[in-house]
Amino acid sequence: MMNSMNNLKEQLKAHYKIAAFEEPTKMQLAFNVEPDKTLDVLAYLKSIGYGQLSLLTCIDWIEIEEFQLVYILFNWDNGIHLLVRTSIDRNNPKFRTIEHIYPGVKYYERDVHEFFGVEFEGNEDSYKHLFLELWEADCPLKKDFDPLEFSTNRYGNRKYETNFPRKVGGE
Amino acid sequence: MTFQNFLNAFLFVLAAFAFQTSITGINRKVMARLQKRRGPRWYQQFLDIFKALSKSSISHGWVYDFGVIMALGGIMATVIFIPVADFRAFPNTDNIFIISYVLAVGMLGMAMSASGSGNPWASIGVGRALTNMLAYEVPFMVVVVTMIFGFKTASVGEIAGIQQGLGIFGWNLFRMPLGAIVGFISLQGMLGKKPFDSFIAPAEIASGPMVEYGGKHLGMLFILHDLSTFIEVSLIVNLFLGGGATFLEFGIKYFVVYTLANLVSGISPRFKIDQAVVFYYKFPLLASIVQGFIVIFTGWGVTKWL
Amino acid sequence: MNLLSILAVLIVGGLAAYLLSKANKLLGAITTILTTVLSFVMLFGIKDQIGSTETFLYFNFQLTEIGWYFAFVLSLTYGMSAFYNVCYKDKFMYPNSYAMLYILSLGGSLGLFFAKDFITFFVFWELVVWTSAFIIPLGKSRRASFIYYVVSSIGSMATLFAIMWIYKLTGTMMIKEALMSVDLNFWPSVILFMTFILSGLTKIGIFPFHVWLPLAHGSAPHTFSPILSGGLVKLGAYVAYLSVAVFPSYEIFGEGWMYRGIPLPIYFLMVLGAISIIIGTVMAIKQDDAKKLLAFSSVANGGYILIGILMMDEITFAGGLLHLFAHAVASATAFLTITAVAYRTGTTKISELGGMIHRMPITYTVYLISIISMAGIPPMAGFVSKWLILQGLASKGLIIIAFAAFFGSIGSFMYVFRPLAAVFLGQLAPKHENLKEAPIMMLIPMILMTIITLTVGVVPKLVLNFIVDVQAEAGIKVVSMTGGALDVFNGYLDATRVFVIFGFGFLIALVLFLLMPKTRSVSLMDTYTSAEFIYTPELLHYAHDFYAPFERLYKNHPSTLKLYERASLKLKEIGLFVDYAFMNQRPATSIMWILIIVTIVTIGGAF
Amino acid sequence: MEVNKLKEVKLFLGPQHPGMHGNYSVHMYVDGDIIKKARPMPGMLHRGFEKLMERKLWMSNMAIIPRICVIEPDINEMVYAMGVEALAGVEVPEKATWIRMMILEMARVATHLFALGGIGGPTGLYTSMYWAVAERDLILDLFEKLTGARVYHIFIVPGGVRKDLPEGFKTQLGTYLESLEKKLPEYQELLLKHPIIHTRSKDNILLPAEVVHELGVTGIGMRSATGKAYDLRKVKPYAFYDQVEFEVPTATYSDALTRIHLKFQEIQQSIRILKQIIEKMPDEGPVKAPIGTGNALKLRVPAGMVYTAVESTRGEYGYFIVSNGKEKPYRIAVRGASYPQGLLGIERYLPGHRIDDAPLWMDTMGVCSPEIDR
Amino acid sequence: MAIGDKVELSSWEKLGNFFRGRSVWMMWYCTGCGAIEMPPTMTSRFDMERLGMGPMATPRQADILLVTGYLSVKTLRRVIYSYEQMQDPKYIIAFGACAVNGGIYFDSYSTINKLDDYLPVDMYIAGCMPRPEAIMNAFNDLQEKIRNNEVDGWKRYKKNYDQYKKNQLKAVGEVYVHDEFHE
Repeated sequence: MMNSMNNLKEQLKAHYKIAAFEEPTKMQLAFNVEPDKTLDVLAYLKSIGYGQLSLLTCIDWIEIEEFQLVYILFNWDNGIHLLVRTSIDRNNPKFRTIEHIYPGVKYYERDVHEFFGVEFEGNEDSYKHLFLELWEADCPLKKDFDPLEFSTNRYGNRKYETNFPRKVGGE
Repeated sequence: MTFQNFLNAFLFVLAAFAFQTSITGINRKVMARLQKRRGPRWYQQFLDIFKALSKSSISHGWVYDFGVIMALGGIMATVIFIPVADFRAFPNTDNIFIISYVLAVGMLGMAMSASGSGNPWASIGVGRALTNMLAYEVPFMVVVVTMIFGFKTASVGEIAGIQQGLGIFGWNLFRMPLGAIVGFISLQGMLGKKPFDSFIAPAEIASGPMVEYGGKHLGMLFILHDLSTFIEVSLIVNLFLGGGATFLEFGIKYFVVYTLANLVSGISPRFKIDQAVVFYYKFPLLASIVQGFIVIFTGWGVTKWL
Repeated sequence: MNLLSILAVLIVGGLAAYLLSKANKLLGAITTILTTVLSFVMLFGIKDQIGSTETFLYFNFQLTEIGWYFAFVLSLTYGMSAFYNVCYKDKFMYPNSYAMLYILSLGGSLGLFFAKDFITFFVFWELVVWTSAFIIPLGKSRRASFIYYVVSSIGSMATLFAIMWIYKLTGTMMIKEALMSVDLNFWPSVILFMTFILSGLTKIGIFPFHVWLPLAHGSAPHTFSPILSGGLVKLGAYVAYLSVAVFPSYEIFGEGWMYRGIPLPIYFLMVLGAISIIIGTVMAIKQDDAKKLLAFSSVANGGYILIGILMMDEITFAGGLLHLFAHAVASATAFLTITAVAYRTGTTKISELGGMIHRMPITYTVYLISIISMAGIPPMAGFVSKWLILQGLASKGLIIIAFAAFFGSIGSFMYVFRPLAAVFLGQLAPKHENLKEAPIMMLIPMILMTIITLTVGVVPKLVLNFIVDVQAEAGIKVVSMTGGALDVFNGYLDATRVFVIFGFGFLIALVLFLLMPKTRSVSLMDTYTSAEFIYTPELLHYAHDFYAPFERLYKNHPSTLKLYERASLKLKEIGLFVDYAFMNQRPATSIMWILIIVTIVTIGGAF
Repeated sequence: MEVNKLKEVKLFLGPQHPGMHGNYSVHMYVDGDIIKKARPMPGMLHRGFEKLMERKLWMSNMAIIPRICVIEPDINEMVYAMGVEALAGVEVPEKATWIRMMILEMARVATHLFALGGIGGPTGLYTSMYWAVAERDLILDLFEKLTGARVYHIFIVPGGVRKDLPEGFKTQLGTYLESLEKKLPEYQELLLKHPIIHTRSKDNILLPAEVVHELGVTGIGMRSATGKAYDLRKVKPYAFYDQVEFEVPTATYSDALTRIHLKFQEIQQSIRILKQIIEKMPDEGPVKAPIGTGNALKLRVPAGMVYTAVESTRGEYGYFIVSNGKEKPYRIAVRGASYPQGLLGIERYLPGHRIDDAPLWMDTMGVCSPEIDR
Repeated sequence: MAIGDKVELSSWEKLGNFFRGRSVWMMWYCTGCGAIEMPPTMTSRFDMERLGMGPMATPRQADILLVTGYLSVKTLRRVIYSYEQMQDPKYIIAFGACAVNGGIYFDSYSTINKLDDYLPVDMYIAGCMPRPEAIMNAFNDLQEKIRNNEVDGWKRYKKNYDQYKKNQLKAVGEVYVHDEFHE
């Protein structure tokens, strides 16, 4: 198993000049890819057996004004999870869809679009709301969105009285 | 047609309702036992019906109301035609074809009202209900034709009376065993019990025709359902089990038949509607035709018997 | 007043209608109403002249019970449908010809029923065929008319052949005498019987001649479809009656194999009738065009009528004849309502309509009652006739036929309900928001027909009395009635009592309904949608493929029409081959072939 | 287009529909009874978990995470604990790992029983539903005994489990497993061998292997289509799954019936695992390793990101945890196991089925709305 | 009308309450995670049917609306829609802490905090989530209250309809969604 991990590293290094690898836990490999190379890398990884896209998610690094897209791939035959990361501009969040590589990503992209506002060019449905209905506020998973404030403003909080009447409406 | 007749008829309908509703209540308990639980009070069905009647309700136009009234009216009329023991509300009206076709008034009214609600689920349910009817009714009616041929009468009461005269083995259950099996399988469909209840399947079409009913409409629908159950089970009891010389005998047979149907329903999933049609047009139809040929050509079960 | 005067009214009326239409369309349309209704009324004037004979030029007429009964049914449907011509006068391409042909076809039918000799019979037969064949293409399709004409002429030719044969055998052209004195062996008489009845089978649309019916009904002018279904197909029943009852079929075929008291050839025809019932039913269930649906239902009901007439006993025969009346009225009414809907909306496609009850409540009620009768549910006329047929089948123990009868009867709930649910009930399409009830001239016949259906259903004696006369004339046992009730040996039906009890039940239900809390009216869109909101109101009406699961069971069924088309293609191929091989441009080859054939024939003859 | 519109009817399966388990909606465009187009409508249960978790301390998150998946809450705790442990580099004591496995397997049995009972809904076999849910309740009783709660246990915490087993728990579990094993044939008779269930589900609702790969379906759906033991417990053993013997039931032809059968076999395998756990679990030993130093509320997890996944009853269930070294998680993303089939699967592969089959489709594919909505 | 105000009833109403208090049908709507305890309550272990309770498929048929736990805004719209389709008299039972004050989702951007601002709640069940015993107890209490004519949520909703509508609009923006956004 470790062997296949090393093989993979070497191949990635040879093909795409990726040098920095992390191993967050056993049988897991994380690495950064340039945005314009991401699609190639993903297509390559799919071709060598990483057939499952477990998750596509996004991290809002607000301090450095970056969105980091993380594609988590899995190979069922050797049990290795790959975390393929790529960074895009937070102020102009646009990326290309990988629907042609992993068709299953369609709804993950809609998900990321809904919560972070990342636009995936090529995904026709990505602009549609999925979880939120008639949502006008900012994308909720961005770091500068404060849910408590939103909730208090919109839905209010219950005010508790200290002395409950003993019998309800018994006057 | 005297006033006495009408009074009798009215009381009979009331009695039929009370009887069947109690039986339904008891059967809910039986079913609960099958499912390893206690079940509701035996009179819960009454409470449910009267509760529904006491609630407010909505209407989707006049045909929505009219259909329910027509359905309940038709079913009540059919109950009046049913002979029980030696009781007839009106003389000479227990013709099997009259009963089964007046019963259809109820079905039609119900279907009309449900479609009138404009709900697509209801329309799907109605379509399925009518298809279901085509499935179960044909084998059953072939058996009925056999019986009419054999007994030279189409009167349900007379058919039951002839069987009574011959003792327990004179019942059609034994004289026409194939036909009786078909009858019982058809009963399952008539009552809308599983596996033939796809027209009200809650999980698929959200209870189908009943989808828009609430309040008194729903209450009347429950009454209608109980009364039509009474009609159908009574038919089976009269045709295959020799009816009853007394009300008590009739009641016991009735209870057994209904409970049996209910138990079968308890352990069956439901067929899809086309599967139900295919099912009925395989064994039951064949059996009913074979039974018909046996009776018509050999006389076994009618002229030749033990 | 005699039967000639009725015919005269119709013939003259027809010509007058043509001329009047030229002047004013409305006048022509009114003439059709006047003449047809007048003929209906006059029929009652000659009811007491049964048996009288009349001669006009070379035509011999005789008024028989059966002829009168058929004339009564047909002139009723013609008279009622004629009211529609007023509303439709502007929509016809040739209103003047339509008016003339309309009246003439009734005249032809009546002449046919009153015919005493075969010549008259055949002339009027052709008159009906030709007039209707010219009316049908006024609707949508020429092809329908073509197929109708082809199928009709097959029947006509067969009948003509049979007539010639009979004439050769008996030396007389008088229908009754000739048919009764035919003296043949078993097989020749079967062939004679079959050829004679063939035209009847084609008209009534019995399998395998049912192909023209849905095409013609579906594409005939909207006003003529009720006539086709309620009137013209019934001509076939008349021929069937002639061949079974007047022609002593039971006695002649009695020598052969009998099945439960029915001679084999007749049983064979009954099986055909049974097949028609099943085919008509299953095909009607899957139609999306309301008119085609009703047309296939006519095929199915034709099966009942044929079975009833073929039985020649006191119960089923009466049932068949009563069904002829009940179906004619009910089916014509149903067609009339669909026509009224088409008049308002411009379509007869079920899936394009919906919720018409909210705009056309009277039309809806009329349709409801007509389908109750068609499905054979009490307290309508259709129930009594079906009850008789079923009792008759049960008394003979005809299980297979009974199976078809039940299948058709319960299947009819399915197909008649479909327009009810999808055209009249359900969601009103947004584009039909501003419709109005049908015009008064359409409502009059609809309501009258409804009253007739209901009255006959409650007091069947009104029509059964005519049928009893027919049965007496045909020399069979008459259906027994005590008071107003049917009292046959294996069943008892007091339709009035059934109606009263039904009314009583309805009353109880009504009282119960009124006693309970009041209802609140809500709009149709305020409906259960699994708690989701309706975005697209036009997608909420469930009409298309109503019985989809059931239809799928016979999706790949063989079609008779396709079979015929394939056969005709093959025939064409053979023709082309013949053309190619024998009739080509080189005379020498043709002469050679002819010589060879002649030689072969001569040599063959020599041996 | 206009003509086509006339033929279609729009029906809503859910959220308030007896055929829909959970608050989820599918908009179906139906012609006759065939679904021509289907659109999933998630989000009715959306609570914004990913946002809420960023706002809570590492340890106080334990209170809310089980609520992400209502039917099988324990996997959430397990995944979260695994992630935190991986980032913080904590070794879990042996006994705690065994207890974790025990909880997971008990939850698996309970969930599968629930799902098997749930088959009774769409097929109409209510008796099986009544029986199976009551049976599941007995497991919940055991849970209650062990953790104090019926549904949300919050028993697996980073570093181990909350408490040691109560006295006599192993015996009770053993007795229960015995009784369950005795009852299983009953369910088999009632549900799996029922001819009508066969007519309804055999050769129906197919899930070919290509579709599995296209959508990314995992769990029973994947195993029933590919015929390979694609189970995280085998492929990538967590806890001590490499120390117990069990088989992963597979099949090569995936129709509804096969998937029901696999569910049933997984119950049997879980019972087998549970028995081994009872046997192998040490009696003594710590059940919780110290994590961080001092006050647990002030726990700071080292910066980094990790993806952890376990095998739930519906497939791979994972958390992607990002820490920036502060008291609160920086980002947690949840991979719901039924995400692929519940969204894209419905859009692409529910069309073509009949209305009758739609609820069964949802059930046998294992669509669980709370984990999709989060 | 305050909670618990007793109004003199006609004898028909009293009779109605007699039946309504003994036969209560609930709507089959799993609005939140509390619904996971409904199947045990319904099925053989706790057997709700013996109290005369049962699930019903559609709002028209049902008497009680169970709000099982938190309500997201999206669900709230549908719950209001369903509630308005129900027939009088109708009752609402709210499950769990989330329905009372938002519970652990007090800071969630998509779940509401106070259910009774939007719908008239007749009974709350405390707990997260309420155990089947608690649910059964609540049903029992509700039935008793119905029999004693002490629940009047539906009347309050009618009386204060404008107030409720205002609150609803504030929280959800648009109660009936007329925009097919996902297409």
